[in-house]
Amino acid sequence: MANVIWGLATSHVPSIGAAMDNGKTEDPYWKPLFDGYAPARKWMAEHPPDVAVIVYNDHANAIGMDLVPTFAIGTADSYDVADEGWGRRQVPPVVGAPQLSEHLVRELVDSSFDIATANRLDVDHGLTVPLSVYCSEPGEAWPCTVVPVLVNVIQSPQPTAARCYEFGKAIGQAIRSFPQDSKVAVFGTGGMSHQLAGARAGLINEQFDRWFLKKIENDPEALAALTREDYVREAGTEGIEMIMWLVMRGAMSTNISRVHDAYHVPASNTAAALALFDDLGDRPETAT
Amino acid sequence: MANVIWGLATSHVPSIGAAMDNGKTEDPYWKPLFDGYAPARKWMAEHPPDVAVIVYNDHANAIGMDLVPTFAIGTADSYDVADEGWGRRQVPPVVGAPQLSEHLVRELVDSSFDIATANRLDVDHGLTVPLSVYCSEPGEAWPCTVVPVLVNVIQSPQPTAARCYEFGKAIGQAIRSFPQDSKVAVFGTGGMSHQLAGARAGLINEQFDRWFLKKIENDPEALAALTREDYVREAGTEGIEMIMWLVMRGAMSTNISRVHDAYHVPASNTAAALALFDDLGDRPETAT
Amino acid sequence: MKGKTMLDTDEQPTGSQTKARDDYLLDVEHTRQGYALNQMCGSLIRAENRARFSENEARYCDEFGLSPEQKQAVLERDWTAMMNLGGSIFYTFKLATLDKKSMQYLGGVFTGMSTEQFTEALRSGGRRFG
Amino acid sequence: MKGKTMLDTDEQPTGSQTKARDDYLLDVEHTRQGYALNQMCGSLIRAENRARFSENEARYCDEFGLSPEQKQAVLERDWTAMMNLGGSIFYTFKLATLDKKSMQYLGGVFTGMSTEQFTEALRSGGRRFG
Ligand SMILES: [Fe+3]
Ligand SMILES: [Fe+3]
Repeated sequence: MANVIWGLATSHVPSIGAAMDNGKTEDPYWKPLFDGYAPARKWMAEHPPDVAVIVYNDHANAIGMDLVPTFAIGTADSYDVADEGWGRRQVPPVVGAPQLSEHLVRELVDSSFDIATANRLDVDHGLTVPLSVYCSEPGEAWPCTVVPVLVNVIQSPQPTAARCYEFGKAIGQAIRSFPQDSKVAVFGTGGMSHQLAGARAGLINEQFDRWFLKKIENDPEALAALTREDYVREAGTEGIEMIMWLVMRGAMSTNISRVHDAYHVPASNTAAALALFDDLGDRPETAT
Repeated sequence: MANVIWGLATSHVPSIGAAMDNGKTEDPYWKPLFDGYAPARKWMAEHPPDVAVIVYNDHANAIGMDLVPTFAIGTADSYDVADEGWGRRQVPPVVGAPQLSEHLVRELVDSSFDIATANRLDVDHGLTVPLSVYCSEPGEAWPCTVVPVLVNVIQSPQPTAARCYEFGKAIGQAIRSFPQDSKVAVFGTGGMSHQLAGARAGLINEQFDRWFLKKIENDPEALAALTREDYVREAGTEGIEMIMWLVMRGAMSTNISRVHDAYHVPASNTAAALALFDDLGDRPETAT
Repeated sequence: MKGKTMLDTDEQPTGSQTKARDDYLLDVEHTRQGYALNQMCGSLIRAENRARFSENEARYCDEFGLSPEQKQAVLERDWTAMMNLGGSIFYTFKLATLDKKSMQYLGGVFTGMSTEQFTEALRSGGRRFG
Repeated sequence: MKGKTMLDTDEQPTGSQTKARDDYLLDVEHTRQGYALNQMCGSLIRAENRARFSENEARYCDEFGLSPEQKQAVLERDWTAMMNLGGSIFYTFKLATLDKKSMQYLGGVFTGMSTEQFTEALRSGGRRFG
């Protein structure tokens, strides 16, 4: 049976990818951020998953305005890296895990989640930057296959935080019922507080971010109880993408432990963070 | 406040539209079908809605295979008539009801329906044939505005019949909470039994169809309890689109009365039916 | 007449009549396998694409990345093979329409009947199973 | 320095600094109003479209059916007007990228700061509200 082995919450800011792609991780601007990643990266490298389920949003690159799904799951054999208007990131193409995708689609539809299937999908920075956060030097190929899970965080009404958390729980259950022996990592991406447009552009709310970083571990219900208006007010019009962390958290068991976290301002116009959790769910240690 | 005034279940076979468009409704092949429509049409003409919420599926005309949503709602000002590969039907363009669309989207997302928004949509025979069943001679313009509601019935897993019924209930609730004074008709389209491909092509199951036609009025729960395998086995691989009738039925109140129905085999490769229900929900007569 | 007889006796179609599977369910795996084939067929709703397809069918198939088997099925109009290779009837029907073939014609192909037999089977109440 | 000062005093931006609304929520109505504008901007992820846009911006806008106000906002690079006319920052940023403008530049435009002031505001911990 498949198993969620860890969950990673991470910002997916394009410039974090660009800093890695252009060898700037030792620059004074970027060094503190990447230094913060180091312990998490070391631990993840020691616990490699077979598949990564990456919860993210597209940014006007693969999903246009014609048809905007609330939740979508990629079901393809492979996913090209999107050209977002400034050339493709020079990273390997993303290899899919279509059997797990299909299993998730069937289980989730049968659990009353009205998901769209993305049978063709170019993946943008929302997915590839988190992959780089996990593995900075993939060489010819990423070290795991991927199931992309897309959440609409751009067009209002976004799904509620509560629905995202429920969606995550259903994903976790579906993963654990997948008959293949697979180690699965779940990525919740985006955030933290930021706002790109309007008079409040440049908004950062460290207090809210640190509270969120704390609560995501053992009180996700408190985060699921916030309205979309709460998220926009506190975390900014784009900070609402933190609801995607709740999908990751929902997919994990109740028995998790924090491996590492890091918080840094700024990455471009964004508060960037990382939080890594070990899933102890079905291991002997749970019987304490 | 808005109000569901009636619900129409009807097949949406392209050739039914073609028969009307080409003046063949008096031909021996088609006459029995259109004769069966007559009493319903007369009643509907006497009870014109302001808006029609039309539950249907696209047939490879506006929704491709790249992104297949389970449920989608059209939110545009207007919808062009699709060219399905044999020229556009010579019927008026469909005028949207974007304020009702937006209200439905918000209410449904907040009720944990993960709908996609279709901000641009060419509507195919699945929507225009039912409009013609309601109004055979629209002249320059259809007599009502339209909210298209799309259901994936083509790619498996389709939403369960139970989820469709729940979706309908949520749509009905959302319509009744719309602050404008609007008379709304709800169309459930597709069916009845038919199968286009495979060794069972040409399948018709009149016994199942007549049972379904009876149950849809006062025992929709029995229909909602069937699995997608039940639908495919009994009604054929394409007959499963009858689950869209349950969306219509869910949107109506528990207090409905049958105005008329008709059943005819064949319309092309399909068992064609119509069932019209008056919604007595919030009228004085309900207090009997 | 043969179709009519079968209906009268309520017989299931046999392997001798058709190579088609009983049912084709377009599940997610089927969608993935049939992706190129269905995209190609779906593109034929545009007149300019129909013209380009008709000009050189093989080249058009190659543009859409059809597998050799899918391409052969298209070129030979092997409708059952298309279904076996991931085709969806709503997509392959666009190709049939270009050929001026009806859904009744396809029904005949899938069931081992002539178009007339198949049409008559429907007019006689459709084919019953189970 | 102005941006820094504002941060230190925790002041809200005032009308004198910017014409932008506090927040732009891309709701369904906004999507409908901004549809042509956003589709046009979104198309610029393709190199051939960028070339065609640069050749004749007005004509390219007309091809996408922009309203006169949207077209004027694009031609004048009035980033706040684009937002007021239904723009989504993820789409209009494609146009900014073509102009080699950064998100920090846009942040400055929306808040009445120079790019340097805005960037410095972020480096100093970001702008605080409420
Ligand atoms: Fe993002
Ligand atoms: Fe249909």
